[in-house]
Amino acid sequence: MNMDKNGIILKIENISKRFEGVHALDGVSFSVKKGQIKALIGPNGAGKTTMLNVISGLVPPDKGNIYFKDNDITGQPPNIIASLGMGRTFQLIRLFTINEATVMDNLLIGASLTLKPGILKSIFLSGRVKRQETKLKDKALEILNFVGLSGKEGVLPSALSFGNQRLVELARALMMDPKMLVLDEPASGLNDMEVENFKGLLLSLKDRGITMLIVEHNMKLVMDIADDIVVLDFGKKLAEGSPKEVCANPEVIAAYLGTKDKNGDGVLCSK
Amino acid sequence: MNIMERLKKAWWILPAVILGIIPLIFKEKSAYVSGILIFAGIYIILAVGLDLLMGYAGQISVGHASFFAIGAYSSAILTVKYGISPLLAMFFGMFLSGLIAWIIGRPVLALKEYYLAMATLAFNEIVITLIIEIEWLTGGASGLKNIPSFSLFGFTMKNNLHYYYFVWFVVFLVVAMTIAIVKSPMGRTLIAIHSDEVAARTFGINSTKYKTGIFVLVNVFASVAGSLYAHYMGFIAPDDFGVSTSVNMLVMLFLGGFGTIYGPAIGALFLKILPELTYFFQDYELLINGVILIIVLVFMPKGMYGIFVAMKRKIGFSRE
Amino acid sequence: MKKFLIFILLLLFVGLSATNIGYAQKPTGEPYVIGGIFPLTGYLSWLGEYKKKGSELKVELINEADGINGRPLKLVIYDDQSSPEQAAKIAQRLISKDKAIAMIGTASVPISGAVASLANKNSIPAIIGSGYEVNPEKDRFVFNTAHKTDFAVARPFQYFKEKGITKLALLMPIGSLGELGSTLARKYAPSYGITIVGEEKFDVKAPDVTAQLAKLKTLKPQALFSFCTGEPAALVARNMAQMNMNIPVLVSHGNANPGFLKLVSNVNVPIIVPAGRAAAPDAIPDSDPCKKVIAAFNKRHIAKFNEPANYYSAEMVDAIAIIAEVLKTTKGATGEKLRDGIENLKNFVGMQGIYNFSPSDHHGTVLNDMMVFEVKEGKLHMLLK
Amino acid sequence: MGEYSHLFQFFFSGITTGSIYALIAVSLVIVYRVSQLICFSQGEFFVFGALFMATLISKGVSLPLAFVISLFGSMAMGGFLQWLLIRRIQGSSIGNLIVMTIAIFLALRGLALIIWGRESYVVRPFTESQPITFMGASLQLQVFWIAGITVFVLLLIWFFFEKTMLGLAMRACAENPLGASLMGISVNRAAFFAWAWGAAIGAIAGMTICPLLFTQYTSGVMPMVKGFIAMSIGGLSSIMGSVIAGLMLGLVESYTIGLISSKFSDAIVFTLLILVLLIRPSGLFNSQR
Repeated sequence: MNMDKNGIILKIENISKRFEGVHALDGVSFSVKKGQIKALIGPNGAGKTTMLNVISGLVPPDKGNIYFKDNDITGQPPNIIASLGMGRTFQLIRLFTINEATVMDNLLIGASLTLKPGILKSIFLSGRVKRQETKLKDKALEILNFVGLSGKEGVLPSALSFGNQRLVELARALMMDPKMLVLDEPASGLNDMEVENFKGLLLSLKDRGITMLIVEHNMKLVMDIADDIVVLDFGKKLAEGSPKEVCANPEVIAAYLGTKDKNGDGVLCSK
Repeated sequence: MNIMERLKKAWWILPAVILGIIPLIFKEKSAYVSGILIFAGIYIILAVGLDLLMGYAGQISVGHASFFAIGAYSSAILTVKYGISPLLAMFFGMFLSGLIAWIIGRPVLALKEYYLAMATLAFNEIVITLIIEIEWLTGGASGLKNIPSFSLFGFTMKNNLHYYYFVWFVVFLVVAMTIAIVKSPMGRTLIAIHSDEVAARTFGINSTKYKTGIFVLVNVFASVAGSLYAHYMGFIAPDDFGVSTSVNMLVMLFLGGFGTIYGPAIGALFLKILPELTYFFQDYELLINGVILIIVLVFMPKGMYGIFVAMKRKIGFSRE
Repeated sequence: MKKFLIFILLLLFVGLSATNIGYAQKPTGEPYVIGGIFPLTGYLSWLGEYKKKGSELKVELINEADGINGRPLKLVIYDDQSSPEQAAKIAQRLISKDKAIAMIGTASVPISGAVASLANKNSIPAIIGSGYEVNPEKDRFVFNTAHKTDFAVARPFQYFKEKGITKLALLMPIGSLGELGSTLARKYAPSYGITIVGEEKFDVKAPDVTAQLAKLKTLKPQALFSFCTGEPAALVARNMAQMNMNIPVLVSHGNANPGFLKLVSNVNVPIIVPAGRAAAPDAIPDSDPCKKVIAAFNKRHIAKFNEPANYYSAEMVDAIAIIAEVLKTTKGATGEKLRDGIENLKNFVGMQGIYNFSPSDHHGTVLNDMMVFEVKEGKLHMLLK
Repeated sequence: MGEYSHLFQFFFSGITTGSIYALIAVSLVIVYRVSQLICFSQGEFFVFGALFMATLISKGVSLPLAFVISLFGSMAMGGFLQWLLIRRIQGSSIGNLIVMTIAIFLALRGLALIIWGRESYVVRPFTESQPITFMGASLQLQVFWIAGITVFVLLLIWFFFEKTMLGLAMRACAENPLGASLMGISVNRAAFFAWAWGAAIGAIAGMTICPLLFTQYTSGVMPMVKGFIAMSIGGLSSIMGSVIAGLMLGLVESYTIGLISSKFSDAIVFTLLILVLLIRPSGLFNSQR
């Protein structure tokens, strides 16, 4: 294996996954290059979220292999995969809310890999832990500032708007200094302005060298930012290529839309 | 660091002073009062540990008394049958409890919610059955008697006052350790696991390891409580370590305030003092205790500690 | 919230003002306080009630008769909830808060163990009534008015020997009583020519014991020994009847009370119950000195509670009578003096027998104070004289 | 042949206890299905049903009438408790719900102590006759009543959940509370009926089983704990599963006692439960997931 040399950070090989007899994924292969934004699209039930769950280790695949940064991560638990530098967000927001955990608490939990919490450590080395934490708090403030949530660190997540909760999720994932971000429908439920804002954030993250794999239904967003697109349908890979290539693929249009609009042009590529 | 912060850090001074002078206030009745407070202290250790496990890590246990029993019986058996010193026996109990917790923790904590509740309940029953059946070692259902008083470096605790100060010293130690954990990144990690274990794992949190670790720690606490209990009582029997004791601890947790550490301590104190006040109701005692608990649960969802916090806020000591 | 606080305050107020219930007072002077530790709730609660009633009445009678040298007795009763821990707390409370000079009560071995531990530590005599075997060397301050559990096994075995029963099966409840029964059966079987053919255990809360009985039935025993009290004993007998096991079943000495007789009223299996005289006063001869004591007490007991005293209440009545007797002659009721007084008490006629205490015997009664009865048509019939 | 009669007796013994466990497990499952709550006070409905019926009979009321009165009384009690208490804390954490039902348990037990005192009550079997003997093993007739009533209750539940509007609504609530409330089905109303039903079935269990037992105010704990085990093995929400698990549990217990050891039978049963939970965390008979 020599992914690094080819500039490939994530390689998916022939992944299959069945749920109670239904093929959620059926022999899917693709790879993600370092620094690019790759989008994973497809109709509902195409297996996109399952793909992300397999990649981040929440669901073990039945067949196939996954390599991340030259490591075989097939079937590894999510915490190991995360420790290699993969962060993710969820389609349905999953912030930590128990015991009045604040936005800052959520961000600091995101930094668990740096903090390496431990029972004995927290009892006997409380001073050192405190100093480390102070540093991370500064970093958290910086990140909150970056996503546009400065001043919200002491707020309970439930008190934030839906759009802002999405931003907290992103900020929390950034706390782990990810090499790669896996984002599951980050723009769903956001209004147009928030989508624009989010787009800006993602592009500036790309500038910072963070690779991204995005599942998204908002095609305008996908077409604007994706370098590369993979199309899934019924668990199979239908097409792969640049936004333009994918747009032009009649199979994709047929499968993805079922119907075409009046001009014979898919809504997929309205621009 | 300003004065307010310094004061907040010294949370323990006021209760320590109060507890320190209680025996002086009650004078001739001090043996009685300290006797109750010794039991209360022992249960605070148990309740605070259970809160760390349930209120923070989110792992339900309806069998917390099982490790209380293991600690008590380790101490009792080693001192009575093998003549080992109480302190060593206590350490052995801690080690044994930790080991058992570590072995069963991994598989059992993979269970969720009610299934976990049932498994812990079953474990409690198994421990009790074993204690009853391994009669040659444990004294069976009749119990073990003549357990020697606790002694530390040659000093034997002869009366209630000695025990009182010693038990409460341990209580403060346990509470301080628990607070240190809760306030540290470890506490947040537990909250994350409680809140959403799957999400927590995607941030590199090895939830199995942390759950098992906390399970081991709180059961070591429970074991210490058991040792203190055995040496103070001088006599132990399986009757006091059954599921009903575990259920009592749950009640302390929710009465005092779930997930607040101080709350369960208040709950334990309250529940150990309440019977002293409702004795007079005789047959009505059970009903009254049940009704009080219902009222607290319905009207004070955050427990007794919730009232305390609300009152503090009203006077102006806002949090943070 | 406010309402709740008011409720709590009210509760405390009522609680604190309603002080001790359960003693009558006529003589003046500083009362002697005796602490009563009874299981009024929990799984032993049915026992506790008998003990409470009997001891309350006894104190009432003593105070009616001008107390002890003009000073009244005062009985302070608390509920141990059938739990050793609670019993220990109560004992502590009685000793340090209520300043009790002696304690009575308890109904199980573990609870007695907890109370004994505190009695010894504080040098306050405790006269208990349970299967707890008192070892006077270690339990310096503990006495037991219940007959030695040994008697409850040895005496019926004597009857078995007379009847030529040599093959005995054990069906023991899980718990302290069952353990004792099993140990004692093995201890006494050889001396009465009895072979134990098999042993099974059962949970006292189980709804059915036919599985255990079926297993024992295959061993063809001539009698069954199930050392349990109340509901489980009745269940064993009922299941035996169901399975046509028509051999005598020996149950514990705790069963000689109207409650149990009612439970087994329609069970056709010979049930053998060892018990003290108080359980069946009609069955004992008039020449017995205890009969008068029992009859006198029962008269009042029936008048007050509509039922005669029984084996359990008798233990506590005797305990109070013993304390009262010793107090009459003891100047300054310290724990040590009381203990010595009890240890020197000889030929004291109680309801349970004639007590002869000594520094090496804290039970005071003898084997022949235990009677053996058979349950027939809801009544007890004496088998051994 | 007589040599092997004890093997049949183990079977009958297992069926007797198993049918008891099954009936109680069903009453627990009913409450769980609708309000996602394991009711720690279920044993008290058992006690109230049995003792209330025993009292009525001793006052000269005929058995069937006493049964019906006691049944409706318990139903009302269950509904009332839901309306008064459970409704107010619906949606809080599992621990909170458990402790609330424990509080109800304490209060009800205290109430039972005040009403019925400490003595045990005996109720005569529904049909008075000699036990049935088969191959030298005997079975009490009451077991047929228990089995029959269990089947009847199961049919009733099936009819209720499958054929009536209210039942379908309750099922909808159980499967998707949020969706159900969006569809205009009141989760509260469904929970109210679930509690009424649960209490009624708990009481039926108590009334049917009490002729085999000696019932007093503390008698509720054993059946409840065994009911928990049966329902956990059955998968918490499966009614048929809990019935089968209950019977299995009874048989395992009696054969353990008969063939292995009566000393450790409880430990063995509880270990079995833990193993089942570990190997199939959602129960043996749960088809979902």
